[in-house]
Amino acid sequence: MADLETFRADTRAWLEANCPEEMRKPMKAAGDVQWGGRNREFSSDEQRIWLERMSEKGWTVPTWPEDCGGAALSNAEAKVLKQEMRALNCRTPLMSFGIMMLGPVVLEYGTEAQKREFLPPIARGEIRWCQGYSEPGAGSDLASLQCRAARDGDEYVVNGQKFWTSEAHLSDWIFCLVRSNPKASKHDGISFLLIDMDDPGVEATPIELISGASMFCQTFFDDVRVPVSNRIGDEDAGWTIAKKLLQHEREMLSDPAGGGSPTGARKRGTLADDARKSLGAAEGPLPDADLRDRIARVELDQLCYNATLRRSADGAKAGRGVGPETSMFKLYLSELNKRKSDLRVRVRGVNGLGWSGDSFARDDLAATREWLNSKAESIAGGTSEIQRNIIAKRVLGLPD
Amino acid sequence: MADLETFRADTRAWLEANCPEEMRKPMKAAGDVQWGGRNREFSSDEQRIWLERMSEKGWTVPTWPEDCGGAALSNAEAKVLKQEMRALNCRTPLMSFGIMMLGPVVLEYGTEAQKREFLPPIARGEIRWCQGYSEPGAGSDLASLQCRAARDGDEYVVNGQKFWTSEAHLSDWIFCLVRSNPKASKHDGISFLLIDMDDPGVEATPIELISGASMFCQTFFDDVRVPVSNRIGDEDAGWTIAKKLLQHEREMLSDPAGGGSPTGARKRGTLADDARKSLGAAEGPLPDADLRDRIARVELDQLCYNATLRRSADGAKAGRGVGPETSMFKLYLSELNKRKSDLRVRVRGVNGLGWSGDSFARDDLAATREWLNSKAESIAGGTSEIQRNIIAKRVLGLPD
Amino acid sequence: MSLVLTEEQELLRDTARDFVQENFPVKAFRELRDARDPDGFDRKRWAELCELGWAGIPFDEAYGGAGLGYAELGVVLEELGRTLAATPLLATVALGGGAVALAGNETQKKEILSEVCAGKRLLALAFQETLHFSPGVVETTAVADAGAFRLTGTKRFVLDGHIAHTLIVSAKSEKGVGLFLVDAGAEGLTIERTNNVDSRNAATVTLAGAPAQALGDPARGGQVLEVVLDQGAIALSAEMLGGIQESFDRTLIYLKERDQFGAKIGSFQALKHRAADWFCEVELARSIVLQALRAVDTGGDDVAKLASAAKARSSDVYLHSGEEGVQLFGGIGMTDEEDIGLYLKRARVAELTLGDGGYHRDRYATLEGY
Amino acid sequence: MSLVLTEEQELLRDTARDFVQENFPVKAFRELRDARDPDGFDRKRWAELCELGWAGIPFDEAYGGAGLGYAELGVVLEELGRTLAATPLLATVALGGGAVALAGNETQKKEILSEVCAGKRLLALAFQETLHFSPGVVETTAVADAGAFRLTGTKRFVLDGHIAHTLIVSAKSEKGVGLFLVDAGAEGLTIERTNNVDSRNAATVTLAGAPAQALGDPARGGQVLEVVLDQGAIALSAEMLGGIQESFDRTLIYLKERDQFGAKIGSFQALKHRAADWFCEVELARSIVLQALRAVDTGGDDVAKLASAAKARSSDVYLHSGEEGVQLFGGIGMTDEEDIGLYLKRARVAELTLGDGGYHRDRYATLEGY
Repeated sequence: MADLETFRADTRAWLEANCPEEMRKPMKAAGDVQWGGRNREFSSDEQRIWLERMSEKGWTVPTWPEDCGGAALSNAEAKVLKQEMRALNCRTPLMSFGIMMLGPVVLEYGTEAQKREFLPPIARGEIRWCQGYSEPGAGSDLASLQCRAARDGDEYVVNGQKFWTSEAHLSDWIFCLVRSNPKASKHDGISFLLIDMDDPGVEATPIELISGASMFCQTFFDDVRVPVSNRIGDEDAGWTIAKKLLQHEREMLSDPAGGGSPTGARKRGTLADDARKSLGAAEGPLPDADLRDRIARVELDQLCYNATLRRSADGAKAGRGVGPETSMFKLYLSELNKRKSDLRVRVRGVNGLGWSGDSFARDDLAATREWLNSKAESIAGGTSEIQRNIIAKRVLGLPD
Repeated sequence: MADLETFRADTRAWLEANCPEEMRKPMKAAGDVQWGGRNREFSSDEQRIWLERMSEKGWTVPTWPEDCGGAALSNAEAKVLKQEMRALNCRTPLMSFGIMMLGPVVLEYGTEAQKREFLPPIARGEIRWCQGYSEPGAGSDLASLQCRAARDGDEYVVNGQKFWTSEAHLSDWIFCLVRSNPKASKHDGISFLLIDMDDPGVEATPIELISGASMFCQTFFDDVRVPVSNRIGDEDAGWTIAKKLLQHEREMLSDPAGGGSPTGARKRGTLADDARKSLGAAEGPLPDADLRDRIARVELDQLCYNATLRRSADGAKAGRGVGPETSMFKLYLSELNKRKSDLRVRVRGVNGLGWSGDSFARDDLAATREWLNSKAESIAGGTSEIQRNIIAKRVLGLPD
Repeated sequence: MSLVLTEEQELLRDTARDFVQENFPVKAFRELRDARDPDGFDRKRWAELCELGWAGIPFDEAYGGAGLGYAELGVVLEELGRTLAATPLLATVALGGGAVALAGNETQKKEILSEVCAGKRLLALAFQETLHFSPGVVETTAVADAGAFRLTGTKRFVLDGHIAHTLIVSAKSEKGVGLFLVDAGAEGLTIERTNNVDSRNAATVTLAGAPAQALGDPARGGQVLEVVLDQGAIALSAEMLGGIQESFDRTLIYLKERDQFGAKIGSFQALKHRAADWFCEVELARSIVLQALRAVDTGGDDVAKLASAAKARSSDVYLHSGEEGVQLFGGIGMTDEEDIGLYLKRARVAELTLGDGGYHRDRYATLEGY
Repeated sequence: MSLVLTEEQELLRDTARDFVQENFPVKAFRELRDARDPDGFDRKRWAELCELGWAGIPFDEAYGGAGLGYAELGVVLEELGRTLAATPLLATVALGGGAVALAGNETQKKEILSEVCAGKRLLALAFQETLHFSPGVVETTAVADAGAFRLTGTKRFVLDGHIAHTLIVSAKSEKGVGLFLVDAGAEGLTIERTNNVDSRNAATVTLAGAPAQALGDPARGGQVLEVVLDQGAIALSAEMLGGIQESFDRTLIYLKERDQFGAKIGSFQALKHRAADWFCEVELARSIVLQALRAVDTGGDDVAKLASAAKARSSDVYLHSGEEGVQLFGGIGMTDEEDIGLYLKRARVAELTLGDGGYHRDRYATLEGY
């Protein structure tokens, strides 16, 4: 414990000395989040300096081994680092799928050579990764994926397409689930490959969403040659890795503090404030009883959800596992966030109906877009239907 | 049409001459409904006379053939009779499962001898029938019934038990689905038998319900010998009859004017009136916004349901069939009636919580009991889950 | 009046369906949207629609109308709703035309309705001032000025406001709330189109002493407005019914086509049960909308209640249909390329137009006296 | 405070579960009910329960209490709720005892709480006057009379009213709303037991100039009452949580056992999905109840909000659990012989006791200032 306190003091001192003033202010625009990559741009010098200093220290991925770009911190130390960064309002220097998703997989399943090849560039923000799991015909039933990787000596020849590859058009590499053995049963013929998107035959086309945003792509592979050394884990054993990743993704999506839920994370006026404003109502009970009840329901649901999260965290502290209850969090939060986003539109009256143009305030337009985006919460990362299946089977033990 | 008008005039004249004054007043107690049977009792002389006159005329079962106790009226004439009875507020002289359920089956599937044996006593109210379909292990999956009828020469030997035999303890005969061939597939080994409940080995025990009522029995058969001539339809072909009966029952249960839905039929103060009274509220919007919204929802649902019934009737008039949409009516109405019964309790506040005793008004106690009884609406006659299955398959054509 | 279509109405429906599928497919709506068309509707196709006489369906033959009723207008609107067709029919015929027919004097009716029936004049009803539907609030003023009036105030969410030739504006004069005709080119009038999420036309209208004529009796506008808004809500519900039915039908097809886990997803019982419940809702919506349309024609005193019943129902069921549709289409449903999301967007705007479910349940309770 | 049980609390839960399953099984509750027991509870078993110290859980050791808190009281109430045990714990300890602990002067606390802890005195809180929970309405009057008071008025739905030795009655005196002690044998006091659908004890209490002592300061009763009712709602929610969990668990077992169509009905996906959603609701109810119980102990200023959150949740989820339970048990669930219906009945009464979901959502909104 004494060591930890020393570490805390040192950390704070270092952060105070090294985190630029600008990097301690709240982010203002989407560009203030640094995702790294070959073509990365910095919104300011301070952003660049901050990333350089942190990655040099190994603190973009503090728990990773030093030869992988990390600082080999213990979990306790990493937590202290997080706390101290929060205390000083330091921005996260680097966000990425490489850190959140691929890194843990390479650390668990990769060879030493793969770790040293792929992890340091992630830690330094030099390579930006995206994920390639779903396909047009393989959504909820992910294991039915068809993207083919035919073995040809020391290489795989990849043909097929991936759907929902997030920000693929901005990414450098993609980690993919591919079918390496079409004869095996559907779960047993999948491998996990890393593919450079600059390779000939890879093409990413943005998908326009109902909200107008295009953060996802459809990515096509046409005779793309991938060295066998870019496979993580054994051939045909990719499904194990996939399950791990999906579980991990569910956890991310069910944590309102995490990156998964923009709805939960973004801070704005409360629903009641917005309703009062748009109703032009004075103090006292809101004059629209239906709206008032909807707000109370959503707020009470959120309160109960937060209590459940806290109870789960307290349970973990007390040494009780979390396990497949993650599906409960994912299910409940995504349905709740949808209702919340709906309500955020509803409280604005006709100002919540805007799509574009100066006649609407920025906040109003954002609410509309977010409402549409929120519909994906119960689809991405395993639909609500899949979560209910998982709860019924794994938590409640109901028979097949 | 001229004939029909003559018939109408004659009918009215006859009803005016023959329907006792007393039988044109609204019923006051449950005993005012005459169910017939060997041990029938009449609540008044008028009730007896009315039944005698109507059955002599063949008008307890107006469309049945004359040698079956009916008057061989056409459907149009029967409708006129109904209208004229309603116009004079004449009570229904006889209600029974014999008329509503068994009669149509015997008319369609019975031999001439069976028709002449079983139907006239039904028409005269001399024999009261109950139904024996479900069993403790065969509810939604009715075809899995186990009550065994083993052929022994000209007789069947029946062993087993039936559940939900309505008013079996007050009935004389029971019509039963029994398993006549245990080796056939489950739908192909069922026969439809008529059994005299006075026969040795038949015993009916009332089942107490959560509402405290006991209108259903558990009926046991212990080596009961039933002549083969009491079988309606072919041996092992009873499932066809069962399906017909179930469809018929669903229709009855989905018609609020029919006997199926006590909730819909009984007339009382409106929900809003009851709420206003129990809230002690003056005119204007009810001060309990939640209650007010619940009432409006239920009333609007009822309005939409009624419109749908009307549309269906108009469709039938225009020559368009009804078919499996019956399941929609059954499903929606039973769920709606449950909500309505719930609300009827809710509007009373703590006066809706009574079970017995003088501290509660009769209406209040009735509301509580009815609330509990209403829970059966989505179970009896095919659960809501079964109705949804039927709609999905037969109406929407969704695959198995 | 029967709640099923008569033979004539069936014929109208078949004609309408063919015409709409041919001339106003969803594809056409997408093209308008993607081209950021300044009109927001297709003038050529609108003219063809008017040639079929649709703009005159509920109006007297004396004004060039068809002398039919809302039952028939509903048939046409439902078909237009199925393909999300963006036409001025609701604003010009049900709202604007309805107001003129109910409030206008003979001269006004003759002049305006004849041109509406002929497809030569577009109308817009500018009544809403608050962000939430609250038609009783009228702050816009009408000051008498040499036999005419001058109007000052701001109206929001005026459907088809920027394409109308004539605006019908509610305003308060000394005599109470009245309806007033304002020419689209009038001085002191500013019309700003708003780009809504359903890509239909609406506008914010600002009046700064704009010259106006009273539409009929300037003291009776409040009463007329209530009736017009009820008729409008019923007409809109008919359009919404088309969208409800179409989004249900499309999702049902998808459930029968989409394979996952080696089976059609429509074979999964949990989805079957949801589809069954949804089906019930669609059928109930259809029944109440048909009843409400007929009530307008028979002029019963239950129009207001039925208007609230129909609009509350169609608002809730349409939104549910959009949401279930997107959810059951899964990831595909989130893409702009798939049409189902367009129904969700239209459902949202249609819900808030002329009062949402909460508003109409509250109003129904009030009308019922509780 | 952690939202999971401490080791001591787990020990208490295990002991409580054993004791309750042994002494207060559902069967015992049925026997009381079927015998139309005039007390409506089992005095012998209540005495045994008190010997375990449960009646003194939240009270100071100075009065013979255990000096524990609501977290512990909740543990015990949850176990009692699982078997529908009819005990005076809620009325005597949480409501009556809570009022004495908060409002009483030292003498009163010493006298009453000591007897409560020892299981020698039963209390009832007589506050409700309206049919719908509306604790602000106090029409009962308290007139000063020679150092004491005389009370006149009618109180409804007084939990355990007919078995209480001492009633704590809210009434309006010159000084405002106060709480008053009335002896069960007092002149002018009529107590009529009501037979409720859940077969628990409640009574209508009529006071016609009944003699009474002020409980503490007769001017502070209104404030104290609000706090007591919040604590009571939280305690009741804990009991309801037991019923929620038990009805869920029992239904889950039934889903795994019942065969229809050649399969366990729990294998049908539509029922699986409903069970999954229901499970979420149970877990959320548990979380908020645990948080609310702990808030009473830490004395935070969020007790009122959490009380409303917990009671609204448990009211809705318990009723849902009773309804889903009966529906999924099917015909069997409709019979009195099967226990699941008893949970439905208890859910109904518990829902309306101390305010239902609608009341507490409204109150939460008010507390949040909207």
